[in-house]
Amino acid sequence: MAEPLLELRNLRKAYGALVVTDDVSLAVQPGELHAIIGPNGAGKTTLIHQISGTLRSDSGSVLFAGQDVTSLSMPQRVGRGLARSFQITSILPGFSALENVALAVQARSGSSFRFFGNASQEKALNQPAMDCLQQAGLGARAHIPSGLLSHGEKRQLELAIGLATEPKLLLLDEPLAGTGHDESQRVVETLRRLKGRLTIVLIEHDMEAVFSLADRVSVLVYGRVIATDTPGRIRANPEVRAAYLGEEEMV
Amino acid sequence: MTELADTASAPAPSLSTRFEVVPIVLFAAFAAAPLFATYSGAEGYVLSLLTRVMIFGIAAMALDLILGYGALVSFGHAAFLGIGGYAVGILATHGIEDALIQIPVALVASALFALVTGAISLRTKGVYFIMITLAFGQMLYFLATSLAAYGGDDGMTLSSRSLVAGSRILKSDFAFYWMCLICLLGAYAFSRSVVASRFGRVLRGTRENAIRMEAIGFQPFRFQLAAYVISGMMAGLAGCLLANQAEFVSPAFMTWQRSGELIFMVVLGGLGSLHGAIIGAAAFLLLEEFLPEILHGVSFFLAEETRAHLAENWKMVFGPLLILIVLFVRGGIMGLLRRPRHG
Amino acid sequence: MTATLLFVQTLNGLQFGLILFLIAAGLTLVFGVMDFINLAHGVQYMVGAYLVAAFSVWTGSFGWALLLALPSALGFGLLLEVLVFRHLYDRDHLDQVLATFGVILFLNQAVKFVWGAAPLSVPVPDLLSGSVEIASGLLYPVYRLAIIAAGLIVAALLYVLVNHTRIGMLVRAGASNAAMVSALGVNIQRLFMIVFGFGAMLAGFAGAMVAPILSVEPGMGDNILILAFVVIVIGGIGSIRGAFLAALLIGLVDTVGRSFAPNLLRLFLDPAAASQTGRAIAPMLIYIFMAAVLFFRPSGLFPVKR
Amino acid sequence: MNVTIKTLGLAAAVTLAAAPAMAQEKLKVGLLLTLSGPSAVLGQQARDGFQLAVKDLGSKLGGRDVEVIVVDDELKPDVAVTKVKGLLERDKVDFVVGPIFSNVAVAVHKPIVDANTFYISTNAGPSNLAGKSCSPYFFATSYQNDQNHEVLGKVAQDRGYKKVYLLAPNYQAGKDALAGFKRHYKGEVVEESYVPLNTLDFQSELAKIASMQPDAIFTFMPGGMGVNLVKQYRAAGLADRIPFLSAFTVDESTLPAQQDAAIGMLGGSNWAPNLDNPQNKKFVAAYEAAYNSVPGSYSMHAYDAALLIDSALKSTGGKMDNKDAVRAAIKKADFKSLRGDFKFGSNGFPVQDFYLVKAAKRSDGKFQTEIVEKVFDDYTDAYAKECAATN
Repeated sequence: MAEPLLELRNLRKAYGALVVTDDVSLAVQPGELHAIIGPNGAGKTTLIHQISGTLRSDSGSVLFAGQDVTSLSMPQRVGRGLARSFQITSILPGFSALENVALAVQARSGSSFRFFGNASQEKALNQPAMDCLQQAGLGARAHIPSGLLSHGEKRQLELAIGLATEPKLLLLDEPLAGTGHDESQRVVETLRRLKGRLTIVLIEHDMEAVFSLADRVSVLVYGRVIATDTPGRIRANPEVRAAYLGEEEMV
Repeated sequence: MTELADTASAPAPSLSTRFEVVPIVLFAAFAAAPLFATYSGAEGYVLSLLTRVMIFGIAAMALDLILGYGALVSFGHAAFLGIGGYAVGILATHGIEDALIQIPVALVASALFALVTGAISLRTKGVYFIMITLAFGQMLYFLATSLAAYGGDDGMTLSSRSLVAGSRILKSDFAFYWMCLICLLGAYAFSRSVVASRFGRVLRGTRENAIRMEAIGFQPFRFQLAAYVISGMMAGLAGCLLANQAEFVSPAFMTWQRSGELIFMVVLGGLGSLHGAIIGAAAFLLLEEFLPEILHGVSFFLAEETRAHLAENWKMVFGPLLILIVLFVRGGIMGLLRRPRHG
Repeated sequence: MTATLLFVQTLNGLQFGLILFLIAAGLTLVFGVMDFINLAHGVQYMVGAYLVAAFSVWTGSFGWALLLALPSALGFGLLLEVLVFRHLYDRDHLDQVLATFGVILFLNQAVKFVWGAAPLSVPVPDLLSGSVEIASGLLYPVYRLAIIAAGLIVAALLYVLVNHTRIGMLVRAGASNAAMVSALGVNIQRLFMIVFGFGAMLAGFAGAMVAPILSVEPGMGDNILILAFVVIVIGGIGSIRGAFLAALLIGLVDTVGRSFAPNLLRLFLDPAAASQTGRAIAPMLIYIFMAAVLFFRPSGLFPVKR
Repeated sequence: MNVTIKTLGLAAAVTLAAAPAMAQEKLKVGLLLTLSGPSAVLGQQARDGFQLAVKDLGSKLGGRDVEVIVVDDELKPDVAVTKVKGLLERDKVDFVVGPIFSNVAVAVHKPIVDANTFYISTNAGPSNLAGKSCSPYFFATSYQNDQNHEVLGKVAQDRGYKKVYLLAPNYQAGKDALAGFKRHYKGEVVEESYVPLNTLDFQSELAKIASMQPDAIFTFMPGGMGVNLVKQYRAAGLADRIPFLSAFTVDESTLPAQQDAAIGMLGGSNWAPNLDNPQNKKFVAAYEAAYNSVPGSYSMHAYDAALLIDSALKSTGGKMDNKDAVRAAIKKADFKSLRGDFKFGSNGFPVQDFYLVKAAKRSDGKFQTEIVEKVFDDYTDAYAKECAATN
């Protein structure tokens, strides 16, 4: 097996007596789509925060591309190719969809301490941004102020922004949350197109989507990883079934 | 990021090259004013008043750069007026009267002060940021009042306006007026450029959603700090001009009330619109200057004594006027100007 | 400097701090619960002082004047709430700042219009005039002790009110999550009015209490307003406990620092330089103190969880 | 919007500038005073004093109809500069009278004298205007700032006080005050205590004073600060034990608020409402009748300023065109000053008598300062010799 792109070693985060993630160890292989599932309150979002650097871990370490990034801030991790999206839509509502993405391109290309020249006219930023929007299926909506986009479109926009940071690995925090059926289909299609071209860690509640997309699945229960395996074997795992009992129907 | 971010309604600047009426009319009016001033027969007064408007326009615009585009409410910006003013005053008392030295010194001093206080203040957010900038402003104010060698609380009179490359050209009110107009235009053009630039886009993005900016790889702190320094330097320039306009420098330049007035000018004009800040400064200063007379004028049907009373108590009208503007004119004066176009 | 002097200065700091607390308590609640920046809080302090001055001329007694001034200050606060502030709750902070500044301009001029520009006088009530001897030759005015007592009693009442009553529970909940409180079906409009009126009354009470020792004049609320903001920011916005502690700290830093800073500096500098530096630093002390607190605790001493 | 307002403003400027054409004979006097903020009461006293004089003179100065334009300097020096330029160039005033505060006086000095306009100070007398920066266009009907303090220093020296405690706000005027006091006082200064400007509470200084037990204290605490200090000094029980010498602390502007607390406290002044001469008696009675308050030296100086302008113009036949002639006429000071003896020194400041005064309650229940004794006779300020102007 190749060296993992992302490796978590014994990550832990607690708020007072409440332990949210506990001794989480995980390895994500280059190119795979690795889903993390778990019942509500299992600590999935906290884990994403720890990986992306939004939250400091109490102990344990995060290795990315073979290097320890535990002490780096979020922007520094982004600089190394570790990008994320947010569960609650997090875009710049006053900016057009294109500008949202162009900003992400800008972060990767050249200094942003430039005080002259109209950034919104820079072809070198707008062209790649447009590509990303098209990949995310939003090309036609590029010039709409993003605050006016539909909820599903905002999720697609988040994906496009994530792509524009040219990540090696994309952390997606419930990209389907709150979308309607058609919208969620569109996002799933986009993910399917991206799959294989870059490594993706996906946190998602929609089991149908997870099991159709993921190469491997890790199950988080009460802050601990209880199993990591292929979708088929996870579905058969009795421990996982027990954890989900009464929570929601396994597909 | 600050509590203001989610509600601040400043629109992204129009990035199209659309013909913009307001700034053109505004600057044309400033350019034409000297003619009018001559005609009025009170040119020194009219020029002096309009020069003040332009100087405070620069300061308000400087504040708008971080307040309107960065949601950073600095409640200590008058400190930079003081730094600029004292740079001129202190250098002049030591025989260095040339603006070509004074202004760079003022800019460097403003930048240093902004760098140090900004680096500390930006650790905090929202109201805490407002108050910590106030704290630094107050510290500088009290420092100035204790400078006995430079007049302490009374301040000091400049023996003359600054020289420019050894020439006494600024002695003429007209020349000084043009210099201020050039500074205003320069500051405006520079600010427009900054706002639309890569840097400005990051700043605006940070105002809307700092977490998102971090998630695409920006460190907001560095951009906010740089913006704070730029803004401080612009306000420092305004301070140099203000000292020359009044031919006088004193700690009164940097009271917290003055910082508050700068905020009002920006909000009055309309947040996040650079020429709005200039218009806000103009509206504020001209109201301050003429409201007593306007009140005296419109109350012609009352007894003279009552009219004098009314004019003296003009703040009793100015206060409610501010309240009404806030309640009924969203987005300041620029909001008012923009409204018909939108709909 | 003797220990007695230090003791007296501590009492002074305590007294100043408690007055600040009375003002800051209302400000921090209004800010914390309603997310409303009320610059006009300082003029409510001024109005309290003017009311007690007017009533004491009318009734000839400080006690009666105080009794009349409190409900009047409350009524006045409610009037402002209905006329102006109510329309600003859903606005952003800058709008609130601008509009409440308008209220300051108006009221500062209005009291001058009504009572004249000259400072007014309120005599110290006979019952509380005179001094007690703390140490030989060191007299301390009884009225100041009364202020300390009144401040402590109000602080204790506030503690009970906020921690052990239903309305206090709502206020605390509102400070950390206003949306939740309104989701509970509480009449948020009425809660706001109560908090607002109560805050105005506390500020008015502070103004009334200081009227006999300070001059009652237009603009007397402006500087104290800034100090009250310093207090609530140091304490953590929305935290009564924080406001209490911060008010006492500011009172002590200002009073004790002012009289002992030159002496302390004399340890390092020659006397002339020490007194000069001390003089320059004394007025900056509280701001230095605030900047230092915020440097280490960017959300104040007792941040309210949001 | 901006344009409209500006046009309005300019239109107003034009209209006002055009006004002299219609009424050429009117003499214009600009009163620049602090009329807003906590110190407004001082400006009001000066304004009322000046207007009372104009009324007493039949609404004419030197035989000419007079228009008095009152502007508020807001105690902001840079605002004052703009307002003064308005007075000079828009209103084309013949005299600028005022201001109250020295920082404003220093700021507006240059524009006024640069415009060759006569500038008559009715209160502020900063040392540089009396000394190095004196000008042939500047006159004061008040005093040089240090002089009232010097009165108390002389009194402390003459009474043989060995230890004096000095207390002043931490700003330039405060430092000047203590320097003025020490010009004649040679005894020991046990402490020079400076409090921040706008200090509300002096309890901490009072505690120090009580523990140091000086023979007297000298203080300069203008306005609301003075009210607070006096009330607290009395409440701390110090008033009967340690003499309270002060300047600009206990006067007619603060006594209505200090009331009984101030009785017996000593001050220095060039005048008091009970000064015994006929013109003063008439003035005090008329002022009290018109404004229902006891006049202070602020109104006296302003009243005298009007008398001064009146006398000068009478002497030139109402003409202003020959500035040298006007100056010569002003210098003669040919009017009956409310304070009796009055003449100008070489620097345009008065040479006058100074008194020790004491706060007292009158039989009608009002408070005023009353003369205790004359301390200086025909006293010239300490800076006059630095003045090079041929005044």
